[in-house]
Formats: sequence, C-alpha cells, structure tokens
Amino acid sequence: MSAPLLSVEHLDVVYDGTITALSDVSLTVAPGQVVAVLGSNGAGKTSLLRAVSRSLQPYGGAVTGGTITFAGQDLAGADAADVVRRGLVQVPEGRRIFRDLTVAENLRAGGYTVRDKAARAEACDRVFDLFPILAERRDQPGGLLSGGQQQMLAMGRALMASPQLLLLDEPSLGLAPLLVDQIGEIVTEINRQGTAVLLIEQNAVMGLRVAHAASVLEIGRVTASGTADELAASDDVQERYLGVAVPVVATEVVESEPAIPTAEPPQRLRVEGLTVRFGGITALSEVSFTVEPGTVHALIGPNGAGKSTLVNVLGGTYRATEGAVHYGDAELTALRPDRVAGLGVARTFQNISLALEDTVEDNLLVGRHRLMRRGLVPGMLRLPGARREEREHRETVGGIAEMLGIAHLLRTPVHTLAYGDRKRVEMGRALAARPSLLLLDEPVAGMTHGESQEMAETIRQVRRDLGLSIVLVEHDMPFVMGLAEQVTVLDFGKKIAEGTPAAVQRDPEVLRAYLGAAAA
Amino acid sequence: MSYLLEQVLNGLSYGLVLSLIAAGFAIVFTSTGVLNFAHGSIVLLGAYLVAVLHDSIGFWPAVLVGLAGAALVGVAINAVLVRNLADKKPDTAAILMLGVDIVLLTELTRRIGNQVLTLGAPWGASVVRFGDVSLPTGRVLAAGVTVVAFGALWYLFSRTDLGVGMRAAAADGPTASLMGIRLSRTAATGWALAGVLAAVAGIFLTSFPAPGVAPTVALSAFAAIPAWVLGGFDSVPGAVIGGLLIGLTSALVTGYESDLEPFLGSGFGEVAPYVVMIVVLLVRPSGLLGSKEAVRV
Amino acid sequence: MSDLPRRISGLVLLLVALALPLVMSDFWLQTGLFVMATAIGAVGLTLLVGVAGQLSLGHAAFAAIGAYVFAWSTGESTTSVSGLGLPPVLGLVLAAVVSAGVGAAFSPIAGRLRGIYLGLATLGLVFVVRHLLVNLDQWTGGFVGRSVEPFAVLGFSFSNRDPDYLAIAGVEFSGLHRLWYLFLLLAVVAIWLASNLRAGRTGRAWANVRDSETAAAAMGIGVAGAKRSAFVVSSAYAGVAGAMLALAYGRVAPDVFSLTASVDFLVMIVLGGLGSVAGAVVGAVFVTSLPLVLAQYSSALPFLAAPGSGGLDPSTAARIVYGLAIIAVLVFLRGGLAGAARRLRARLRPTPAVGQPAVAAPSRSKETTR
Amino acid sequence: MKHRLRAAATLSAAALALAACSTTAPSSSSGEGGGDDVATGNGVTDSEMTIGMLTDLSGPFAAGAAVQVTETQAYWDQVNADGGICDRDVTVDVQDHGYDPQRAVTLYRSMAPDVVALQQVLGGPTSSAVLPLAEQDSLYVGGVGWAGSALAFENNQLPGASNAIQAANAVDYMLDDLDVPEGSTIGVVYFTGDYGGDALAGAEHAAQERGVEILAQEITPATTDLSAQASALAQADVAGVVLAAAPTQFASLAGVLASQGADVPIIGMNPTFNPSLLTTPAADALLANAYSMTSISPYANPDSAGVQAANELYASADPDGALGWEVPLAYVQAELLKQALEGACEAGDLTPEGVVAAFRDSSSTDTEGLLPDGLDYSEVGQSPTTTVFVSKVSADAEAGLELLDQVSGPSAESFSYGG
Repeated sequence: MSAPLLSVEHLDVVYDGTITALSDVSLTVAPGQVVAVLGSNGAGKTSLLRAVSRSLQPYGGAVTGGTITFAGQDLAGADAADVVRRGLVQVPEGRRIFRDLTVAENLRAGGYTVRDKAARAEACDRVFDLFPILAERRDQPGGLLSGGQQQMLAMGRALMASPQLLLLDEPSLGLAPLLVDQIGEIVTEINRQGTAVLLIEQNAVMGLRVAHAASVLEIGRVTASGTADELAASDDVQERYLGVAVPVVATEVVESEPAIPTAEPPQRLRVEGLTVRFGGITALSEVSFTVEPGTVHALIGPNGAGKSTLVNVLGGTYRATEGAVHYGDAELTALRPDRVAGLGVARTFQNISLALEDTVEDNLLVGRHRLMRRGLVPGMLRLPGARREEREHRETVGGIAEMLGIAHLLRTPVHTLAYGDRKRVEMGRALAARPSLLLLDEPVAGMTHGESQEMAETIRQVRRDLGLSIVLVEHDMPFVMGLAEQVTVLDFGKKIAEGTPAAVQRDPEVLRAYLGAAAA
Repeated sequence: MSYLLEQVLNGLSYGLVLSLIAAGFAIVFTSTGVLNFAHGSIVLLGAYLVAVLHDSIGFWPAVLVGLAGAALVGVAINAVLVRNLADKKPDTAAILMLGVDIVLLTELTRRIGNQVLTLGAPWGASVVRFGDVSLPTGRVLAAGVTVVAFGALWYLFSRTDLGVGMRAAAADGPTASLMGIRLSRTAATGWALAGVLAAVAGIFLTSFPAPGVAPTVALSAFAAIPAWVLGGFDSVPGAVIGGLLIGLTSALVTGYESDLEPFLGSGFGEVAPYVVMIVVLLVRPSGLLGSKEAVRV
Repeated sequence: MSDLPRRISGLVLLLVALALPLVMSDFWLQTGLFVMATAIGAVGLTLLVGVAGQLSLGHAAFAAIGAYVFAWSTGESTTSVSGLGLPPVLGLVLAAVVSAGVGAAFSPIAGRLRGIYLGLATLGLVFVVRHLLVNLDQWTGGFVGRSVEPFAVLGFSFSNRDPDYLAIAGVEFSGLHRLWYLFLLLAVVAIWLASNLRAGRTGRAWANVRDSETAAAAMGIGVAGAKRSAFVVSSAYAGVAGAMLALAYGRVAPDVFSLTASVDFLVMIVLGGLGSVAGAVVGAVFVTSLPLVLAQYSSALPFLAAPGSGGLDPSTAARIVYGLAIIAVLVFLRGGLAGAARRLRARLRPTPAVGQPAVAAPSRSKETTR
Repeated sequence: MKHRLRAAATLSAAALALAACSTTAPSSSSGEGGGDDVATGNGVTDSEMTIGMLTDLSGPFAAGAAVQVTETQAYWDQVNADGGICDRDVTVDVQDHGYDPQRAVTLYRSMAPDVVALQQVLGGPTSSAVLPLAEQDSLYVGGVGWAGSALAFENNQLPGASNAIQAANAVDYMLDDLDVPEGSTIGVVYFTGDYGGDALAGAEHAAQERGVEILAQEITPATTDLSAQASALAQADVAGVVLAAAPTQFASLAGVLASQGADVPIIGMNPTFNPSLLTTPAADALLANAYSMTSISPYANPDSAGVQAANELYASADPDGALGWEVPLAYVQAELLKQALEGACEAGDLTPEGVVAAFRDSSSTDTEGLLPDGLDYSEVGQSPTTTVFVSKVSADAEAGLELLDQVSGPSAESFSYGG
C-alpha cells in the first residue's frame, strides 16, 4: 500500500472556544481512493472537511489538536488558498455556486490558481466532457441552473483546479433519486480519471455504493470504519441510517391532568391542498393532512422534501400559493406570523435562533411575550403592575426550565451553552408561550443517540403534562417511530404516505425515498 | 432649448465624475463590506498630490503619483486598520472610517491652508463648443476618461481572472477562498481600485471649471452617496446610473432654481439628490440595480 | 446580589455629579451640559440601533425637531419669528411628543428598508430637515436660527435671572449651575427609563426583532409594531436631547444639527458599545468632551508649534488626536468602551459565581479564532 | 415613616433658609485699581488686562485666521512696548473653536470670566452662537463677518459696512461706473446663510431703487463648480454679477462665465478674493472682469497710513506669511478695540460694560484709512458706514487687488435694516 494522500490524525475541532465539533478523529485517503464519511446532521462531517480545507476560521472554528497531512506535508499553518494550490479542492455543502456569475465565469473562478493556459483549457475540456450541459449553458448565470445542474457546476468548478483530492460535501443533498444516482456515477468517473475523493454523505446508500472505504462519524467521533462493504453489512449502520429493524414501541397515551394548563385547549389542525412555489420551484404541492388535538404528528422525509417549508407555512412565515391551513376555526394561512403565535402556535427552529448575548432566562421570557400585557410605558416606568407581571413570568419560566432540566443555567448567557442545551432552551422558549400547538423543527438534529433519547422523553413528558398537540418534523426515522401517533411522509414536496409509524415504515414508496431507487 | 441642452450636458458630465466616486464606494463595500466614510478625503488626497507635485515633476507624472498615492493609502487603511478591527462588523468599520477621515482631512486641510492650489492641468480654462452649446474641456475630458475607466472596469470584472475572482469573493467569500482566491488580495485590489477612481474624480473636480484644490472637495464624496445608494450598494453599473441621475437632478434643479423656488424653497439643489434617493429606495428598497442579498449587512 | 456593587457605583457617580458644580469652572459646567444633552440622545439612539437593530444616521434630524419645537413653543412672537409662549415644561414635553410623532410617521418608510440602506435613507432625512429649517423662517428664524427662552418652573428661572442671585451655603448658583441640576435630573430619568425598557418585555422584543425577525414573529412579537415603537422612543429621546441642546446654547440654528452631529451620535454608541445604555453615556462623554477639552488645554502642550507657523499647531493636533482615539478604541477594544469595562470587571472579580461555568468563554473564543 | 417625613421637612426648610437668605448678591465687584481711580471687572488687574480671541485655527478658515492671530499678537506687543493701555499690559488669550458652535460656546464660557473684551469671534455660526451669551454678559465682541443680523447686538462691533451695504454699493457701482444699463438683469450668487442672505437683501433693495432685475442663485460652500449657475446667468443675459461666496466660487464663476462668452463685470463681496486665485486657470477671466467690494481696505493701499503700518507690522512679524485682507483687518480690529479700551479708561470704567459703552459712544471713528473714515457706532442696528472700498483684480498690485475708489452709492445710503 502506497503512502496515504491525506492523513488525518487525532483531530479536535472547537467552535467559538466552547463547542466541540470533532474529537480525536482519524482517517486516511490513499491515492486514487474514494473514502466516504457518513453521519447524520450535526455529526461533524462538515467540520472535518473545513478542517482539511483550512476554512474553519470564517465560521469561528479552530483546530485544537491533532494533525492533518496532505501528500506528505503537514497542513498546519497553510491557509485555504495554499491548500488549493497543493491540489486539494473542496466542493462545499449546498453547492454555493456564484449565482450572478455565468457558468463560464464560475468555472474561471474555479481555475483561479491555474496560471498555465493550456492546463486550464484541458481542465475545461474535461469538465465539459463530464458535464455536457454546462458547455451548453456556459453563458447563462449560475443562478438559473436547476439543482442538479448547480451540483454539476460546483463539481466542475472544483475540477478546474485539477485537484489530486476532491472533497465533496453532501453532493446528493436535496436531489431526486435519479439525480443522486447520476452524481454517484460522476463521482466514480472522476475517480477513474485518477482523482482521489473524500465524500461526505448523509445518504448512506449513495455513499457506500461509490466509496472504497468509509467511516461513520457521530457527534464528532468516529464510531465505525472499514471498507464500504463491511460497513454496509453492519447491523449498527443499518439500524442507525437505514432505520431497519428498530422495534416500534407504541406510545401509551396517558390521560392525566396537565401540570401547566394550556391557555386554550388544542384544536384540530387541517392542512388542505397546500401548494407553495418560490419563483419557478414548487416546494410543496397539494399537501393535505390533519393533526388531531393532543396528538404527536410527525412529518418526515429526506432532506429537501419540503418539511421545513411546511413548518414555515404553518407558522405564518411563508405564504401559501394555494390551499389553506386551519387551526380550529382560524385560517392560519391568512394571518401574519405574530398573529399565528397569538393563537397559541409556538415553534422551534432547525438552526437554533436564540438571542446569544442574553441569558437563558431572558430568552425564555421572550416566549412569554404574547402572554404579558404591560406595554412600553408601564415597563419604562417600572410601574407596580409591570414589576409584578415581570416577577410572575420569571417564576413561570423558572418552572419550565426546571421541567427541561436547565434551571441551573437560567442566569447563563446562551452563547456559552453547549449545543444540546441550546436546543433545550429553544424548546423551553416555545413552551413558555404556553402553546396549544407546538411545532418542533428537527429537535434532535446534531444530538447524540443518548441525547435524542432524552429529548424524546422530554417531548413525551411535555405532551403528557401540558396536553398539547405537537407537529414533529424530523428526517431521522427511528426517532419518530417511538414518539408519533401519526406520520406523514413528504418527498419532493408531495405527500407520499400517511399512517401509523409501523405502516409507514413498510411502505414501498417510503423505502424508495429513503433508501434510493435501488432499494425499492 | 440650447440652455436646457447645456444644463443637461453639464449635469451628465458632472454625474459621470460623481459615478467614479460612487463606484469606489460600491467596490470597497462589495470587496470588504465597509461603508467608506473616508472616501472623500481620499478624493482630496489624490487631487492634493497632483497639485503639490505638478510644478516639480510635471502634470502627467504628478497624476500617476496622485493615483498611486490614493490607491496605496486605501490599501494601507484596509490592511492596517480594517483587517485588525476588534469587532469585524459593518457599523464598527464605518465608524472606524470616520476616524480615519477626521485624521486625513485635518492634516490635508492644514497643509492646504487658505490657498487655492491649482492642478496645472494642461487643458486650463479652455472650452469645447458644440453649436451654440459650450462645455469646459475638462468636463468633456472627464466624460471621456470616465467612459474609458468604466470600460476598463468592465473588462477587468468580466475578462480577467482577478476581476472574476473579485466578483466571486464579493458574492461568497468563504466559497471563493475554497477556489484558492485570496480574500486579502481581492480586498486590497478593491481598495486600490477605489483609490484610483477617487483620485481621477478628484482631479476633475478640482480642475476647471472648479478653480483648484480646496478642503471642501472632500464634501463632494457625500454628494456621491445618494448616487451610490440609489444605484444599489453592490453594483458598479448602478453607480454609473446613479451618478448620472444625481448629476442631472442637481444641474436641472440648480439651473431652474428661480422657477422652482416658490414651491421648493431656496437651495433645494442641495437636498434634491437625497430626496431622489429616498424616493427610489421606497420603490426599490435595494436600489436600482442592487441585489437583494446586499441588504443583509 | 450582583447588582449591589453596580448600584453602589451608580450612587457614587450620582453623588459626584451632584457635587461637581460646586467646584467646577464655567467651562466644565458648559461641557457637562453638552455631555448630558448628547448622552440622552445617544441613549435613545442605542435603543434604536443597538437594541432594535435599526441603523439610523438621522438622529440629529429628530434632535433638531425637538430643539425647534421647544424654541417655538416657549418663545414669544416677534416681528421676525412666531412663538406660542408656552411654559417651558410644556415645551419640553411637546419637543418629545412632536419628535416621537415624526418618528412614528417615518417608521413605515423605515420598515421597508434594512441595514445600511436604512441608515443612508435616514441620512437623507438630515438634509431634508435642514432644508426645512432654513426655509420655514417664519417659525425657525431661518439660517440664523432663533433664540431660546431660558427654562423656568413656577417663576424660578434656570438662567442668571429670577432670582438674579442665588447661593446655597455660600456657593453661587448661576444659570449654568441651575441648568446642570436640571440636566442631571433629566439624564438620570432618561437613563433609568432606558435601562428599564432594555431589561423588560419591550427591550426583549426589540432585541429579538434585531436578531431574527422570523423568530421574533414566531414568538408573537409584531415586527412592524416593535420597529415603530423603537423609532418612536428613540425619536422622543432625540427630541428631549435637542431641546436640552437648545437650552445649553441659548439658541437654535440649523448648523447645530448638521450631518456631523448625526454621525457623532453614531460614533458615541459604537465607541461605547452598541446596545449598552451605559456605553452610550460613556461614548457621549468621550465624543462630546474630548474635542472641547483638547481645544481648551492642548495649547499647554509644549512640543507643538505656534498657530499659523506652518507646523503642527495645538488645534490641529487636538483634532488628529480625536480621530486617532476613535481608531484606537475600535481597533483595540472589542465591544467598545462598555465591552472593555465589562471584561475589566470580570477580571477584577475574584472568582466567578457558581453556575457560570464559562465566564471567560468569549475572550477565549477570540484567541482561538485568530 | 413619621420620622423620615420630619427629617425631610427639616432638611428642606434648612435648604430654603439657606437659599432664601442669599438671593441678594454680595457687594458687587468694585476692584478699585491701586493708584488710579478706574473701576475694573473681569480680566483686568492693576498691571494687566486680558482680551480674548475665539478663532478658527483647525477648521475651514484656519489659514486666514492664523494670519490674523499673528498680526494681532504683533499689534498688542507693540502697544505693550509703548506702555500698554491705562498703564496695563495687554495679554491676548487665543482659543480655537474649529468653526464648531458647540466648541465656541464652551470656550466662551471658559474665557468670559477672564477677559475684558473679545477682539474677535470668527465665523458665522460660531459668532451667532456666542453673541447672545456675550450680550448677556455685556462683553464687547469684535465680529468677523459682516452679516446684518449681528448689528442688532449692542456689544457687537462690525468692522465697516455690512454685507447688504456692500451688495447695494455693488449694484450702484455697476450702474454708475461699469456701464450697466437700467432695466437690465443683475445676477446674485450667494451662500446659504446670513452672509449671503444679507447680501441678497442689499442687492434687491438696490435693484428696486435703480430699476434693474435680480436673478438670484443660492449655493453652498461645497459648490466648487458653478457651471450650472453660470449657464443660468448667461441664459438670463445678465449685465453683471454680485457674488457673496468664497474665493473658490469667485474663480469658478469668473472662469465659466468667460468660457461662455459672457463678458460682464463680477463683483465679489468681502472675503471672496484670495491672491492665490491668480495662479488658477481662471486668472485671465478674473483679471478681465473681476472686482472686489470690501468693507476693509485691500492690502495694497499706499495712501493709507494705517494700512502701511499694518503691513509693515506683519512683514516684521512673519516675513514669509501669506498676504491678504486679513492683515489690515486684524490690525483695524485691534485698533478699534484699543480705542474702546482707551475710551473706557478715560471714562474711569474699565469693566466689560464700560468697554461696550465707550465703543458705542463714538459716532465718528477714524482708522487712518483701514476702514472708511467716520464710522458711526452709536446707533445699534445699523451699519456703521455706507462707504466701501472698490478694487480691481490686478496682477501688478500686491495681494492681487488694486484699490480703485471708496464709494457710497445712493441705494447703499437709502438702505436701512428693519425698514
């Protein structure tokens, strides 16, 4: 075996001085090899790539331990531009093409480091060979390309530097199965032409199909590694990423008095014929379902299925193009987001949206905003009423913090908290609004297995103690299986299945959406 | 009729000079996210260098020194101060530039004194006549140079690696650095370009029909702010359109002041650019050609 | 509990501010008046820009409205300018109310714009207001401005008249002394109100609108309403500050409320540390008093050339020092003066309180990202 | 609770008592000088007196102000060498307001208790901020700026004819001496503000008296290119232009008008000319058509003993200094103040009030040709004279201006403030 092209040893990465993204991660890529790194959202895959491509700094991250060696040279001290000149090029997650630049200009930017005209022309020919569509649309702005074409452009742009090692970050994200297969073939072809590839993937099927070797990353640690075939066969990987063979525990519906009564009893949520278009793209198409009062209803689907769009419509942030959403008698789709919140609909955000400089207590109090009555002037003058109100609400959020196990953090500024605690604070803020309907957008993304079990327990408890309805958006199938009474599955903006968790899990459409075309 | 034509031509030629300054604002803003409140003193600096040097080394060499000096000062401000800001935020950067402006402007004002420093431009006070309309040669030349300058900018930004790299860096810095584009270099180039454009504008603003270099020239950069804003923060073509629009507005409001005075009050020429700017922003909140993303600062 | 040292230091500061006029010369009194007036304006602006995230370069326009409303409503009609002759207390209230009203009227426009676009649109406001001040000379006195009636309550005047001579315990209380206490009262009240606002329901709503309009709306906060209330409050502060400036000058003129004045307000809050009420006050002290003090005392510096001799004269040096001071604060002090003070306090505190495991975290993150 | 109330009541009673028993001032300052029997007040001791100067050494007028500071220092040094005034040495306290009203007011506060008079407060916005305060303190203020608005202050000394008088004279001079016909149009290009506004008022008055039309164009100091204004003037076919602005605008306007073939006289008000304009491309145009109408004698005035004395003094104080109207101006301002101080000394009242009274006492002040003779400061609210100096821009004269005449036109004489 030849010397490895890329060798990562005992790597630690920390963001903002407090949040550990990677610890003790090691892996190697041999020349001409395709290596896949698998893992769910927040596992640290992107951090690994950024560490290798020396682009952590703009995101507030830093390598705090370990070494990265490329082609025999330590990369410590090199910056992003040096790394590119040495032949290591990254295709970032989400393609990140330059939308206002034409296709040709995008490619030109990719070949920025290549001074030799002939070499550049050659690279360009190679890219147009691989992606004929790019040659066809070379003078159009990148923003006009479709999602798949943008992915091709992003890869072509990276190939313009004729790298020895190509880093691909989630190339299949949000693409249709057919396109995913096509991208897989292209990766194989690029590799056949002599370029080594480090492939970061959430889609385990795609990753394991094209890779020679793979590692599984979980919460910043490598939990499994081996050849692609070995990993594909391991039970652990099957369970974690393919959602196969998980025992389904039916949720017991415990009837008990809610500890903190909701402001209003939960209502029925009816989504009818909902369609959302952005420009020419249809994000949701004719989606209908109903959430019964007091139940946990899961919305699942692969990345890019339209789940987040749906949550944003429910919360009033996005407008529906067609169709309507009713909560009880109120038509949510006709209301501003703050009015929706006023009806007792609270939500959390996929990528946490807290006031980082403020304390946990102040963040929780924001949730109480709609329930507090004292306006500007009494607050300014600290009139007795306003002081009393403030005190009472502080007590209430103290109770909520207690329930979520973050009472000891109330006086701590949020920016010093760990990721899992921030997720909890966000949940607490939503609960502080005393909702009758709670929208949870990927509540366990980036959590360890243990943490997500805890979160599941918390969600159960909340449902039981507060007697509210919960719409749970997740792409992690195993997580929702033990929690939800009803599951709606979205793919490409369409509802493809609905029913109990057990029924949905066996649905062939769902299997195809999750496991790729080959699995069905 | 020829009066109107003359005012229009006056306005357009002045507007083109303004657009040079506005383009400088836009380039610095897109390449480093800085609202450059010191741009006016860089305009003044370029003209000042030409004025003090033309006697000893001749006008054209002095122009070269002026352009280079303005560019260098811009690059140095970015490298020494902007990149070392404690909080790298747009508002802190803007205030930093105010501090720089105070220092530069005070020193230049002290050096200029109450003299009106002449530039020694070879075109002197001559005029060019088109039929019964006459325009100062300096203005005609300014229009020509500005058109050439914008042609060169267009070539740079669409036909050279550096220019494409700069646009890529402006659109998405982190991603551009993944292509091996050094953001420090594109930033420096942006500041240098803005400095050169400022110095060119400074030369035309201080040669005939203006008498020479006086500290008030620095204020002309403020006149370019409405042009920049209404064109769109991140758009060089927007700066050209904005400059022309503002130049035209000022010239017409001034030229017909006696007719407008009863409705708008006297001295409306000073306010008109800002009124136009506010109206345009109300209709198009990101300016005429600005991209939506640029709003998120 | 952690409030206690803070309260004590606040009380000490207040006592010092109460005692200072007894020992200070007219120069320092006058400087103090300007500082207190601009501090109120800066506090209002930091609520708008720092807390609610609405960049404004037009604060001086609102201050101008306050100043002129005060001058007009309390002034007497003469042959050249009109006036209402209202009691000054009422004039002060009117100044705040009218400014706030104009702020409310401007907020729908502000709602359409964001970031620097909003900042520069408000910059336009400065020019528009100035144009009006110069042209509506019936009310404003035009370019020259108009004089301002001294403040008075129940026949007690805050000037050198009524009573002509006033002394307490042998110390003469001239008009400047009387105004000092009036301004101190206004400043303390304004700071107290702003701190309450910042810490309460409205302040939290504003901060959330700043951080994420989407998240704020999802919590039931009306985004447009929050922005409007921020504009109204900040404009009212500017109005009061304007009226105080009018009193401190004894007259109003458009030049006092120029673009420079607007920008100076912004410099104050950025230097002080955005969003911090105390920072805004410190910033106002810095920005307002530094040029005055430098102008007064720079001639005592020996190494500078005589004025007009072509060398670096004291006044020029003073102005350059002012510019360099701004640069130095921004390059070396993260979070402005307030941020530096916070870090200093954290360092001086012997041990961090229990339950705050990561007090030093922010500074550490800085080092690692370098 | 009761206890606390009582304490508060006692305290406030005590405070009231303290305040009440001291609302009458202690015997007012009657610092009788040691030997002489002159009453003195602020800024005067037995051996010294201090006068103030609030000027602009770091703002837009820094360079010209520096010339005036130099000349002023030299003047008082000379006075002190000759034995001072009222047996006292005169010290000049110079402070720089940088053209910032806020600084001007604050510096005024610090200076006022220590000076007997202010020889000068430079600048429009700055002096209009300081004047009302100085009026309350009855402190003599020598103005720089000739705006009519300053005439209303009793304590203000205006050096020569006001802007309105200058502009009215300019119109008169055009009609009487420059062959501008009745019924024609005269352009007025003026700065926003009291300087320009006052000049416009004078020109409009004269236009009415003399049967000409006025075409007014307002500009700001930032307007350095007057193409648009010049086009508008040429379009209206003006027969002459009155300019109330600054040197930059003078050069630009003259240059552009010439380039458009408008061969008409341009008369600039007081501070509109600067010798360095003759190095600009507009020099030819200025030499052909430009006049300066000033309240104060131009630098080159061989017939005036006062101007010669001023120039000699300046040449010895700063041999390399810039020449210009600042030299005679600073000299005459010092001279006027000296006369007022001497008057106050003679009247036995060397207090600030005494200085103002002495200055207002003189209805016919002469300054050896620095200012027109027979200045009448006894009437508050009116220009002290209607006579102005007319000069022509000339390459041969020192400081670029050749004195033609002293004039007092009919409409200047009929102009009255507040009328």
